[in-house]
Amino acid sequence: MSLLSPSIHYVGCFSLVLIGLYVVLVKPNLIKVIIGINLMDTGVNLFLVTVGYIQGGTAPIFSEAARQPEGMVDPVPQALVLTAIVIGVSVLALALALTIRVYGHYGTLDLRKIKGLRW
Amino acid sequence: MVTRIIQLLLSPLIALAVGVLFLGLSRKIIARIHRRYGPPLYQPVIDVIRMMSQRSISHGSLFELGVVLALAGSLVTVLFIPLGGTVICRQNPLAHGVLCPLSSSGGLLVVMYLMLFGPLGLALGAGDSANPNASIGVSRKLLLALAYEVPFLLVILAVMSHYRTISITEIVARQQESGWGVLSVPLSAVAAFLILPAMLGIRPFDLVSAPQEIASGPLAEYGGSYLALLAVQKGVHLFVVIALYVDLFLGGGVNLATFLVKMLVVFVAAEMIAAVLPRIRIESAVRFCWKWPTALALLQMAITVLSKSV
Amino acid sequence: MDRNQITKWLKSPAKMAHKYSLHAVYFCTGCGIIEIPPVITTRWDAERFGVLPVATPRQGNLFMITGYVSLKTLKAIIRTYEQMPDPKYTVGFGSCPINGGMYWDSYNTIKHLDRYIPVDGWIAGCMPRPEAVFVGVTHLWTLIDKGKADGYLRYKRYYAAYRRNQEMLFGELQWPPLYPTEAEAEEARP
Amino acid sequence: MVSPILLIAVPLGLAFITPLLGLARKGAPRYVPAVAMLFNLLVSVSLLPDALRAPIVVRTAGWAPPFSIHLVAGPLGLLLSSLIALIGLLVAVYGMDYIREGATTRYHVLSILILVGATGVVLTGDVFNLFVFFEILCISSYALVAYWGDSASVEAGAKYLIQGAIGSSFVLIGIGLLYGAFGALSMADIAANVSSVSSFRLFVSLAFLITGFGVEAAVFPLNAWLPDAHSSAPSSISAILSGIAIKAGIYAVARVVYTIYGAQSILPFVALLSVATLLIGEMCAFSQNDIKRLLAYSSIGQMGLIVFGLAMASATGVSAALFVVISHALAKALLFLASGYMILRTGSREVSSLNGMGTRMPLTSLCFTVGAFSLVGLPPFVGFASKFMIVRAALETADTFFVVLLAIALIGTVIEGAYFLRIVQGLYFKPAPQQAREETRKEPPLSALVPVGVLAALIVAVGLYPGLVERALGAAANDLLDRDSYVQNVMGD
Amino acid sequence: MGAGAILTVALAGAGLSYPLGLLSAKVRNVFATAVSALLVCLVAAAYGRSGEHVYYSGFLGLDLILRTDALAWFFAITVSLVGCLSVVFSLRYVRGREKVSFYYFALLLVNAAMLGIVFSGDLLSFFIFWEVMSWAAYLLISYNRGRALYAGLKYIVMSIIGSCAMLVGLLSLYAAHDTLVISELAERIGSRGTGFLLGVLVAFSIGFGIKSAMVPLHTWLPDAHSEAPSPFSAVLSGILIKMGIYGFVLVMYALVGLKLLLGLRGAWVSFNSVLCWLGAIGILIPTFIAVLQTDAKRLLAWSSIGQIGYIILGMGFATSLGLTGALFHTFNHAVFKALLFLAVGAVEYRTGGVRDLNELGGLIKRMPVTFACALVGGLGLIGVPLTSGFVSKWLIYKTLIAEGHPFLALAALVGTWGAILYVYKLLHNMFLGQLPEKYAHLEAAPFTMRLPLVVCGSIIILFGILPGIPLGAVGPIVGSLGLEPVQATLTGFGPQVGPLNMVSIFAAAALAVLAVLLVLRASAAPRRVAQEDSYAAGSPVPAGRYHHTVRFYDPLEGATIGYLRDWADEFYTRVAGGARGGFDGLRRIYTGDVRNYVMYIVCLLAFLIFVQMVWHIW
Repeated sequence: MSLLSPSIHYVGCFSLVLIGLYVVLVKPNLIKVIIGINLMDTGVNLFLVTVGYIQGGTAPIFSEAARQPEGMVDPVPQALVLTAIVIGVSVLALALALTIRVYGHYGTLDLRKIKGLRW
Repeated sequence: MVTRIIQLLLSPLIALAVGVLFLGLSRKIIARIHRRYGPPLYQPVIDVIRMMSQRSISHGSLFELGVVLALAGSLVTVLFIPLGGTVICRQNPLAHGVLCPLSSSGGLLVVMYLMLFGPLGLALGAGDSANPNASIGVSRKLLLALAYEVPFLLVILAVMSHYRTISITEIVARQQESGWGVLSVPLSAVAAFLILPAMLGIRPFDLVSAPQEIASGPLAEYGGSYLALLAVQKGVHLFVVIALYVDLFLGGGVNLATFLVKMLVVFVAAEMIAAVLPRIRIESAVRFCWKWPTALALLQMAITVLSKSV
Repeated sequence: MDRNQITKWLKSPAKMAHKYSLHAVYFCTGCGIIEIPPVITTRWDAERFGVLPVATPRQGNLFMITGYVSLKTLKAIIRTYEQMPDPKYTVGFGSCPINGGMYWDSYNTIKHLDRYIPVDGWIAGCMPRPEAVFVGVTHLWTLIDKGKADGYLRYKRYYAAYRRNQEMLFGELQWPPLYPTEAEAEEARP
Repeated sequence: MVSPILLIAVPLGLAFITPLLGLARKGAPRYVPAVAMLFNLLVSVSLLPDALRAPIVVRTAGWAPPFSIHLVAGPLGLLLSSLIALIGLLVAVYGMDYIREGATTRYHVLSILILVGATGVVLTGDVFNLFVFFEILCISSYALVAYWGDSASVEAGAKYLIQGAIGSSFVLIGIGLLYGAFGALSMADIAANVSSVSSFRLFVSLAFLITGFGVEAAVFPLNAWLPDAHSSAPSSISAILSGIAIKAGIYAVARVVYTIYGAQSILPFVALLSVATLLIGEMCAFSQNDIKRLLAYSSIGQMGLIVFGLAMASATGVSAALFVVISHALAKALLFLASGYMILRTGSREVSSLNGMGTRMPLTSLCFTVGAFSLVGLPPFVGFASKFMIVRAALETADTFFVVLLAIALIGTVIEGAYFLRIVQGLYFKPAPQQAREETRKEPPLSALVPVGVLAALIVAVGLYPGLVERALGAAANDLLDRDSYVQNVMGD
Repeated sequence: MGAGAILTVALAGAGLSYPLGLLSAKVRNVFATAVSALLVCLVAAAYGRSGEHVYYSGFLGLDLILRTDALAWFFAITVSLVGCLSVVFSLRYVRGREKVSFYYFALLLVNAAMLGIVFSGDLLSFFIFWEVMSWAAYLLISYNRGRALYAGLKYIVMSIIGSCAMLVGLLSLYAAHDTLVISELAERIGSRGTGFLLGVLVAFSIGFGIKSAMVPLHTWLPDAHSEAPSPFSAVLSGILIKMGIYGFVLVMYALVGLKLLLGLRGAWVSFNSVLCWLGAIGILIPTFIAVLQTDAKRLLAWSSIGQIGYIILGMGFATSLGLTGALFHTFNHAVFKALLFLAVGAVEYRTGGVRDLNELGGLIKRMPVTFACALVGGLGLIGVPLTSGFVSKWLIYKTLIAEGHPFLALAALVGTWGAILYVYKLLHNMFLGQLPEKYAHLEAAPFTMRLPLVVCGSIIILFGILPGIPLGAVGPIVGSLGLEPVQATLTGFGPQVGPLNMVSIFAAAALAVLAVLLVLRASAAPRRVAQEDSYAAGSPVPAGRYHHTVRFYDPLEGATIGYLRDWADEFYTRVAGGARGGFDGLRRIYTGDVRNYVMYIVCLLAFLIFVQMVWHIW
């Protein structure tokens, strides 16, 4: 369960985060930025799940008496991820709603032009 | 006590007499140098009597008060200046023949401040006369005072630093013991002599009361008895300045007669220079005073301070 | 000084002092003033008689009007005269102040100065030489001695007349009367 | 004894029944926030004396701390929750009349949610729970910033949201890393084990958490959203954001750094950041022309001061910082609330439009002046006492580094004095703008005057008698600094 | 108990004056006057008392203490006296203006805070009262609006800088010695090194220097003094800047003590000598800048800086003569500067706010009492004998000469000549010369304005002739500060100090004046003439337009105006301007593009990790 163990999961989720970050940093379109944020969110959620995952583990349900807790994946991250997804969705919804209003006011989604507030 | 009262009366009277005499003398000297016959020596007395008999005008009470202040101030100053005599007992110079009634009430600093009364009184009175010529004259007077006061203060400070005292009687006594100030602080003596005409208000520094440009400046509106008193004040002021010079640099006088002789010498020397010089402008006067006399006095003061601290 | 002088001094010092301390206001109206510099400088040295030029009328007691008097100048002359403290003596210098001189037919020149201010003496000539000035001064001395140089007293006594003359020439004067005129005096008397 | 959980549960419940109340009676929702916050205030204050003796630990679902989600109502938590409830109550009273247009019911719901979020943040003992409450706080504030719906507020909301979302992601990554390392979410549990893991891996999680929470705490250079959001929100919300929300952020950062990691050695670095924050905040505020933006930048400056105090890692330093938290919350809430009606009156946010307010709204202006003086740190107002404590703490460290930083920080105070006192001059001594000359004296409604007046009175009272909060401050500072007893208290039995 | 009662009365008076003003203007005026007069009485009654008592225990863990002793009493009587006079003067001055209640509130608050400062027994309450004084004064300086706003802002900003320095200084002392009570600190102060002590003293000096307008920290003063309402200018110049002097005396002598203070010297300079030279520069340059001013109050303001130079010069020498002179001059300057500001205020009040020296003139005819008092004040400022200013200046000169510093003495004496120039310019341009036609029917100043002037003038003359009265109060202070008190007699000094006998000078002067007056009486009575009857080469004088004021000292101005600029102010202004530009540029980091903001966040994260990798900060 070492953090930097050569695990494809970690590479995958962190690349998602980085791609999201790249989009946020580079793309001037507000929608694309929101997509980037969402990509980051997804990456982070994946990461959380991965943290609790055990290769070849089973669901943490004591359905059979023989099952030992050691073989189960950690259930807590999954609970966390559920919460995080809910939060992410609400942020996304709010973001999109705001995007519509921004478009209504500025007639554009180009972040280079949405600079009413600065300095 | 009686000596004291006599002294109190005597020294202003001497100052009055000698001052007025000096005024006449100055006119006579200048006339002779100009190859004129000149007025009689007592001409200022006639002038004063004539002016006293004229009915003067007044612009207000300060106009009158200014004159009183000026003359009274000059007369009081005389009381602080030793006019000859030897000090026998340092603690009580009064009892032993120094003609200086108020030697115990101050010192050089008081004299310097009292010498203010003359110009200040005249300035206030002239200011009240509401004449712009007078105002210009006062402005010049104060500036000239500032100009000569810088070297003069340096001179006085050098003398005070040299003798480590602010009492004039003490300074005079020390000179009579150990040689005149003109020898121990020579550069200061020269500097003081250079600014003497400015302090006396004679040529080339008579720009304050320049009759031809600003209608005699502060005196423009003065006539009659006030002008008479101002003429007397001028004489007393003359006396004070020259007496101070004699006290500071020429060792005062062993008695009144030697003192007056020394004064006469200094005065005639200053007048002879004045007689051959034209009037200079105020800027030039300020520049002159802040150049040579100041440099000399500064040099002397530096020497004094260094030699005392070593 | 002879004994005579001393008794005079003792008797009336003011009068004597006035005699020997004639501080003059030279009113340089015209060419007359050209003769004054020699008078007061080395060549003739008026100072030995106590005659000295002064800067303002407040300080003097001798008023010399040197040259023709135009209308405009007269105003200044009257003003200056009134500013001098009493006692004071006026001397007309040269022929112009006396009767207009060579400007006798000018529309703008005063022919009779003494109609407007009192004049104690005249020095005739066009120009009078410096010697004439000294003659004038010595004459003034005798007048003072005798008490006849009383122009300032006449001015006071007949001020109403003088003022009227002045006003005839200039109309309303810009300065208030020096002495109470008759009208005012009557007003003051209830 | 009431359970601290009610501090969260009751307002949360009230928040959700508010729309229903709105259906029943049209005017009802606007009273709900006030009721909720009054309840919170009473409960927190009544709990405070107990908490000063020992922290109250509340376990949910009957599990012992490492496994359950639990609340730790220590002195610090309850002190802050009292402050939150106090400011919340006053703002709620203010909001009754101030919010007239728009979706008022939703405003009131969201305003409760912000406060609940903040209360949760300061009371929770669980890292993920901290995150969740944090998100409640953030999301409701995104929405409230955009409340007016004009271009500025919508833009500010969107920008705030983007930065906040990035911050949340970072926090989540940090939590993930922590969980990966310790397999636990309880702060006390992690704190107990923190030295057992190699330092670099931990540091990465620390960095993520600091950065993530730092966005809300407005530490330089994470504070770009703040001036936009604070200036565009309704003034009541600005007061909450400035008075409470960023304090919650700073609380989170402090908890993470002190309690979880015990990372005292990075504090000099934080101190540098804090002084940079302070200077940049004050400098930007100095050249501002928009009153609310100016106040927002000034908040950044004050945050710098708070972080500076915290970074000293001494009991006096931390209690000084907490004192600044209190004084700034009071003063800044006062300033935003007072300026709210002034802006409404003039219709302009230009600083110059406040000119001559002293005659048009004398009481409001007086309170504004009190707030401004307090922020500048003039006695006898509370700002003086707090600044005095900061300076005393910095000098007591006897560390040249902190003394030099203090000198720089005091430059910030000077700049602050310059711009605030310029505004005060404008209030009283500059002529009103032309169109407002004829206006007569008219104060805002009572619902605004009362909170503003109460805040001003508190500023003077605490300034004159700092003993009111001093004892709680010491205990709270201890709560933050003393990891061992924190762990012991939570894990204890 | 005395100090507590005084402060209670002062603070309650300030607090009550505002609500009373809302009720009735007349009640408020009577109340304010009564309170300030009561304060004078209370302070006077506290003469000779000494003691300390705690009035507030546990403010931030510290006890606040009130202390009464000779030093405190001396400053307190100065404060309450000038404060009372300015309140009386204000009665007419502010009548009918806006925010009068506020004005009285702030004025009384400033006075109360100053009393608090002098009665403080510990540095924390000292600082608290100091700050209250600062902001109350800031509100009052801004009272006149217009340019006053700039002046007020400049004042308060510099004041905050000074307070910050002071705060650092006093809390360093606290950190080192764990107490802020002055008497306790004085015992423990020696336990740290001289470097620490010097640092603390410098920090305090910045604070006190700014408040007392010591060169080069004076730049707020000319603006503030000239723009404040005149009664408050009197307070500002008379007593508020003296609080800086009080602070200096307190910290240098009462706290640090003479022995340690004199130990603060390097190879070339010592703390004292730096202070002295700053004082000398402060005499010379501001005095001549004052000569060039055309605004009456600005002229007086610059003159205040110059006079503060004298006080600092006297105080810096740490000799009993110098300290006596400095303390006495503090009192004197309070009185005559208050007088002059109030006189200018009276003129300003009657002429409708004119204080441009080129537009006034001849007012002696309309306001003779005001002029006479201003003349006395001006003479005192110059230090003419028979005014109290002479004695204090004489003491200071005497110190300089006795200590062998002729160059400092030169600065002081030349400064006096500069004082003559500006005092005469002030008096002449306002009161003498031709009366302009528009002021021909001006009324004399009202009674409540003349009364303070006359009181001040009488004090100056009285203490000038009998300097022993105030010196009797100064003596114990000097004694309590570890120096030998100067042996003063009622009329001056005995031979051991250097003979000075003011009564004999007075008698001589009176006799001389009498004699001259007799001579004048013997001659013919003068004839009064109108101002138009003036020599102008025979031309009639245009009424009131014949007054020489513009560029009164033209040659001096031409020669010196290039050098006599306020370098310090220019420097500060430039720094402030640069800082503004810098701040404005700095704002640009908030570009408005949210992607940049995200970049900042990411950068911080990356930077944190980078720092850890390179330096292992944790």
